[in-house]
Amino acid sequence: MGASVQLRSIDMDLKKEIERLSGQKLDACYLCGKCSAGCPVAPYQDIPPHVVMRMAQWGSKKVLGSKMIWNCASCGTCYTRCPNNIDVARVCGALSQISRREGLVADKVAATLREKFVESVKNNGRVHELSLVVAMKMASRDYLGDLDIGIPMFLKGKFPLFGHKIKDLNNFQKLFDSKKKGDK
Amino acid sequence: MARVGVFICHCGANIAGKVDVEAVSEAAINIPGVVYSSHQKYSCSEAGQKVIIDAIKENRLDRVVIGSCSPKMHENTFRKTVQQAGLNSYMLEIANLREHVSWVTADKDEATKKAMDLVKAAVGKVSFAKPLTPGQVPVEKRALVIGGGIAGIQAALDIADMGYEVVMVEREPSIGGRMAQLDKTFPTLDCSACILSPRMVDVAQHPNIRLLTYSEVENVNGYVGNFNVIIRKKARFVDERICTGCLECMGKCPLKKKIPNEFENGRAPRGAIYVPFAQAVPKVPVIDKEYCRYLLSPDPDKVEVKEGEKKPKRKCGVCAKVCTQGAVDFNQQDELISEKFGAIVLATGFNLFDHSKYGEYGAGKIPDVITALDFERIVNSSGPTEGKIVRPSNGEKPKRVVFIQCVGSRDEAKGVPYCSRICCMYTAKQAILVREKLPDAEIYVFYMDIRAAGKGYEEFVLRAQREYGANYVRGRVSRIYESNGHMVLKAADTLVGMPVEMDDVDLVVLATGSIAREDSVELANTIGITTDNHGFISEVHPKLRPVEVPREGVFACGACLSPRDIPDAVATAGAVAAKVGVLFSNDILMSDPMVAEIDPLKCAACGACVSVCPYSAITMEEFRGKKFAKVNEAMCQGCGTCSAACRPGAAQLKGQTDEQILRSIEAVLQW
Amino acid sequence: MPAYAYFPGCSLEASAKEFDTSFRAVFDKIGVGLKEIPDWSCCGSSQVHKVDKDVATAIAGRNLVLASDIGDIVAPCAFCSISLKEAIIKLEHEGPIRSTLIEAGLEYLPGSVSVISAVEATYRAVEEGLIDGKVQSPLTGLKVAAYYGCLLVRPPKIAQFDDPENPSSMERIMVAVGAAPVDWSHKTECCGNAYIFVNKDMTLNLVRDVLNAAIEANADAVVTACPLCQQNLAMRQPHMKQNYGLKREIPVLYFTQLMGAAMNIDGQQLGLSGNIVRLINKRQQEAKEVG
Amino acid sequence: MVENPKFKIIGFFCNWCSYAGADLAGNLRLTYPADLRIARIPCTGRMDPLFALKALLEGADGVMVSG
Amino acid sequence: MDKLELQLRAKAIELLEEGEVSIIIGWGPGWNSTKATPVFARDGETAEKLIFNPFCFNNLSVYLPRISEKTAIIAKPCDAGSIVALLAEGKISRDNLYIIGVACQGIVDPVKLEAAVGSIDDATAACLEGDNIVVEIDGEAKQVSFAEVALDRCMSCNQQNNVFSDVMVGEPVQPVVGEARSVVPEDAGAAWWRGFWSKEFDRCIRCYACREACPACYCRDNCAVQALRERWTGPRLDAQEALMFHAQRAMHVAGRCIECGACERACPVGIPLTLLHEQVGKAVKKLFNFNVGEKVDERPPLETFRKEELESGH
Repeated sequence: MGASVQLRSIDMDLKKEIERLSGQKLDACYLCGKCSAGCPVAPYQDIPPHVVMRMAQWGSKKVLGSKMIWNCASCGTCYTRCPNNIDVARVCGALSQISRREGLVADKVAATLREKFVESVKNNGRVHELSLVVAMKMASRDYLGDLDIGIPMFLKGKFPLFGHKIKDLNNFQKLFDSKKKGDK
Repeated sequence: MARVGVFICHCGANIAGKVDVEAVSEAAINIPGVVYSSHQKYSCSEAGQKVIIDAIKENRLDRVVIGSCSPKMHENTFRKTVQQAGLNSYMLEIANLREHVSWVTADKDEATKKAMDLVKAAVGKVSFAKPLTPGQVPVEKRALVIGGGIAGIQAALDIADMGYEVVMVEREPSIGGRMAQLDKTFPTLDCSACILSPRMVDVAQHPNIRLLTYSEVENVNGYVGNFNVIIRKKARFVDERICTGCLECMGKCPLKKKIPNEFENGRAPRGAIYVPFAQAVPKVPVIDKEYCRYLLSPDPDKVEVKEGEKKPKRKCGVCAKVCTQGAVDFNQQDELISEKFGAIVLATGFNLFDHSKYGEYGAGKIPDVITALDFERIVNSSGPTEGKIVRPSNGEKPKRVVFIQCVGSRDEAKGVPYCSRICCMYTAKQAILVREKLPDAEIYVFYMDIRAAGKGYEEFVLRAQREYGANYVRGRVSRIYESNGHMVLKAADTLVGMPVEMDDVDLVVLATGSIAREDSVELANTIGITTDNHGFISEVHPKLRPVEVPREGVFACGACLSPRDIPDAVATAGAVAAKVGVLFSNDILMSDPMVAEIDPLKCAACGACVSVCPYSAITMEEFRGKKFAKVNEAMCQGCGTCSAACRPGAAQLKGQTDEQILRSIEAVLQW
Repeated sequence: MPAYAYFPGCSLEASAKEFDTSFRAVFDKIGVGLKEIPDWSCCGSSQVHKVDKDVATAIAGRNLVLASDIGDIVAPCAFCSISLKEAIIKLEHEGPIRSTLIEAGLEYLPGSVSVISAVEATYRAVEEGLIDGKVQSPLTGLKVAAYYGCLLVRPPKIAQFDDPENPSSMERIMVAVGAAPVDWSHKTECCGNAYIFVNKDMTLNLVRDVLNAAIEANADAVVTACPLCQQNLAMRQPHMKQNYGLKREIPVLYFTQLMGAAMNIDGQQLGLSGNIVRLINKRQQEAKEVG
Repeated sequence: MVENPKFKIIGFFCNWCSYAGADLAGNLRLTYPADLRIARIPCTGRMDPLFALKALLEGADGVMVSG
Repeated sequence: MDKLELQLRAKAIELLEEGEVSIIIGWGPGWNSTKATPVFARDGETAEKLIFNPFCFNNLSVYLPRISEKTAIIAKPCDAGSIVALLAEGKISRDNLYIIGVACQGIVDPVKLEAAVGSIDDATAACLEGDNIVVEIDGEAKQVSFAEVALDRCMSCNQQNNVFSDVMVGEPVQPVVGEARSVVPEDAGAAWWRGFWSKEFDRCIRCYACREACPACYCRDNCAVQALRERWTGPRLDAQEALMFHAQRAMHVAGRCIECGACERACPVGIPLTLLHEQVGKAVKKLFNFNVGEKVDERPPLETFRKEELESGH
């Protein structure tokens, strides 16, 4: 039903953007599948890493709607074993950035985690695990799951109620502007 | 004053279409030294050449510039032309108006201007040219073949059959090389030993071939037609002239089951005195001095003996005792042999990638993960398991056999970037051999691409899949680990686009790629030639001169050039023999006259040229107390590095002198 | 006394407190100083680098600059150490990011500081003989499965420590305190870390595989050096036994906790439960009986 | 493309690689600015750095050595 | 009489008398006391003229390639560096050479001295007294601190007592401490240098005195600048031809020049040639990590061929 991918033209802009954000050369990949073979999360995804790579080579927008790009655990297995020295995790990272920008996020929970995490870092200088956990519970609507674990941890003092804010927060937040510089 | 004639070629429309040849020709007459200028349709045609010859004669020209195509095309043609007109053939310079001007420039005016500049440069250069004459070198019609694998064997036999003497040097105790280690060959499934052994025997029995096994080349000096080579014949401790090859000694060696046999890839033992395999040529054992108890025990004559103590006796020596011929000679020493050759043939073969670099495949430590070469020995009826395919860990028959291709090959991260060319085929062959010996086994082949471009190759791979039931899965395996006495494989089937896992695997065979011999760079340095960045011998031109290397008189064949299979190795060996034959058909060689010369009167004896010469062609001489450098013209390759290094300008490359180059620079910029 | 600049990281402040306390206690015992980097901030790992790798490098760089007065950094959390290591490599070449740092009052000088993980620091201490004589009750008979997870030794170009496929440094440390490391298959498999919120089923499957491999290898306990691994592997075992085919429950500890036990450091400081202490004693007793 | 002022660049090209490469550029009909005048030298080893200086002093706008 | 000079003469006479060498090369008094001059002693009488003081600025190693008999040479650290370089090139033979080393606390720069005390050609006496140079001109003793008038190069020298030699005569010394006065601005770029040299070389009269004073320039009559066929330089007397000549010399001594400054002191029009050679020297040091005059068994980097170079391509 019109689902075939048009191969006539490769979206060079998207491809270049992925290469810029990830620092990886997409055409170095010859699709041997070793990344997919070793990837711990691939069996639970919609498409495996080498298909992500292939779609990225086309500059296919379809890849932006994939779950895989959000669920990469950044464990480095693919990069360690890749015969062509490609850091596939970086490619997934770049794709998820673009996917968020384009509003094509396939895994909202993963995106929320990322957002909350960065928010926590930016506001405090460090991550406050408890507020992160609470935010995630809200996002995943799994309010009661893992309470058996959470409560004892809380009681042991492992989840301090208030996060530690670093002193030099002002200067720290300046670092978040580094990107604009890099772009210039 | 020079009398230069300029001839501008239209090359049909090739040059004239972009360059205003008339204008160039007219302008040329104003260049200092030019007394004649014309243009013509096709200078290289017979008519065109006649115009040149006539013009030279009529105008008493002593130098010629031809503005035409690249000198790489017609320099030789035109050299002959000017020679016919009575000039020295080196009084010619070509301005490259086609490849460097008309074909690469968009604008007509600019092309014309550029063409004029190039003509000026050529006039500048040729104005200071001097007549050159080639030197003469006699040819020693004997060939050295380094390496006794199938390529070396073929080359040696072919050269010897032409009637020339051949010395074959092999560093192992027997010739045979890698091919001797193989069980069957693809795609015909011939027994490798059955087709190789007769060739080995031919080498041993050929009246024109002298075989030096257990020997290595130490040093190569000289030049084409006249190489001086020093060969180290390692002490064998068995006299080849006396030994009858009964091998009685081998059976009695107390270490006979103790030392891993290299021929069996370490999967079967040998003794300290051994022949590597049954069909070895020569069938004369060697004693391995790293292990032999006699040779390792201290020499009684050299041990200080305290008073009252008995002199120690040397240990063992059983082999010498059982030898009825008295062929064992523990006092043998390495022997240095110096020989002259006219040509050198390299056939040093290849090595296999060491898969211990693949930590994800167990780094070589999982016993049931073996290499394809291990498999060849295991499946061979004279191998360590007498041809029974078994798991090395427990000796049981494997039920599930997995082949993994591209181990080390096409892997820039841990191995080599190139394709090893033979693995697809030998893997298919090994899959077939598994099916023949183990009808019930499951066979899987993990591959990336099947490269089966050869006569009958594709059909062979398809047979492995269709008739022999090898299951081909497209994807690279990521990890192998042991679990419950078997192995688990993590892979992907890229064609269905999902990860796959396979457990209860009994045997994994890795198609390890071909790599250069570990000492290939060292050998290349010894011979004074180059290797590529993987250690394979570089050829002069990969397409047009595929078996010649950049040192004249040296040739290479087989897998020392790049990974290749047996037919290609044999074909290149034949090609080398033909090249050697061409060389030896000359009694005397004409050498290129564009070599360096050193003016002894100008030489400051600083030695810079001696030091920079890449071909060791310059030496320091002394005459009546004055030192000066001297070029061996036969060794000089005409690179001109000495000329660039020489401060007083004593070293000059003929045909490319400082004067010529400076004048051509000036001509472009000032004239 | 040699001293490191200590970078605890967010987890060690909270959920992985016992890693923090046990690591400090062990290093105190072996006489290696740890000076906490003043006002340290997030290392930039895990999520930040996926959003913007330049920002991640910049905020990691902040910590590098703060530490450069103290000395080389030891960062126990695997995420932190890899993130800081990567920043060092990147900052060499990233002039613009260095300028951003300068604008925030931080000047990074390439080559001024290096980063190692807790395992590396401990491994060095073991190799240098610093723990000699400190092991008062060796963990004889205790079979441990050393679990490295992903980022401790990977990617090799950044981690630059141990073998990425078959590391052995933690085993070496365990031998030094008398325990018996087992050879097992899953020491560098990923545990699914933070994805417990995102895809719980996936993470639990990965955890199950790792733990079952350790159990199959007959280990008494799994030792880790990463806060996320430890939590992930330890926390949901009863649930996994019921629903995911986990063969049995198995303790998951920080390697420093076991080291501390061997050095007779107070159990409170190590955060070791009574069950573990009893298990250690039991194995020591058995070993004694065997002889 | 910006209008290019005309330069004279003297190229010293190794006979075996770059000179042949420039021939190949011709065979492929690749066009490039006409500023370059290539001199064929037998090997970049022949390249005395003073040739470059000489060319610049004689008025060349640039020198290219390739091998 | 200076103790060092007495020892020098004694050693020289001893070597001559014992027949160890047939000639001694050293410094003797010049036509006025601010100038020393080379002395070639074949007998004790001439050897009695030998001196050593901060006015001995010639690099005597320049004579070695021209002498084939057994020679002793008095060498300060710069000269010894040149000797090592010549040995490395195999231009002179160690067997024929006996090196008498002297420690050197610095050499007087005649240009600076003249600027400080006036016309030194009219000096009637000159010597080093403590930390000062005292020059007598027109009966008036003028005094200037040694550090003020020493060669720039001597300020950064750390080889005062490290002399490649067979024997050292005299005591170790302390180096002169002062500041070099470079005319080169710190941010000197190509444009600055171009302007600087075209001004300087405009004065060059192509007398080749720089070449004659240089120990690395031993090609003598075969020097490339005189080659009629090649014509590296044209006959014009202008900055461009002079630049070609000096650049050619700089290239020829690249990686071989010890930067002793003999060329500059020999220059009758005062072109600061040391600057040129320092610039080239820096590049060689950086590219090849090579220090001139350090090893007798290592050829200069610009005239060595390494197999790696062959392997990296054509």
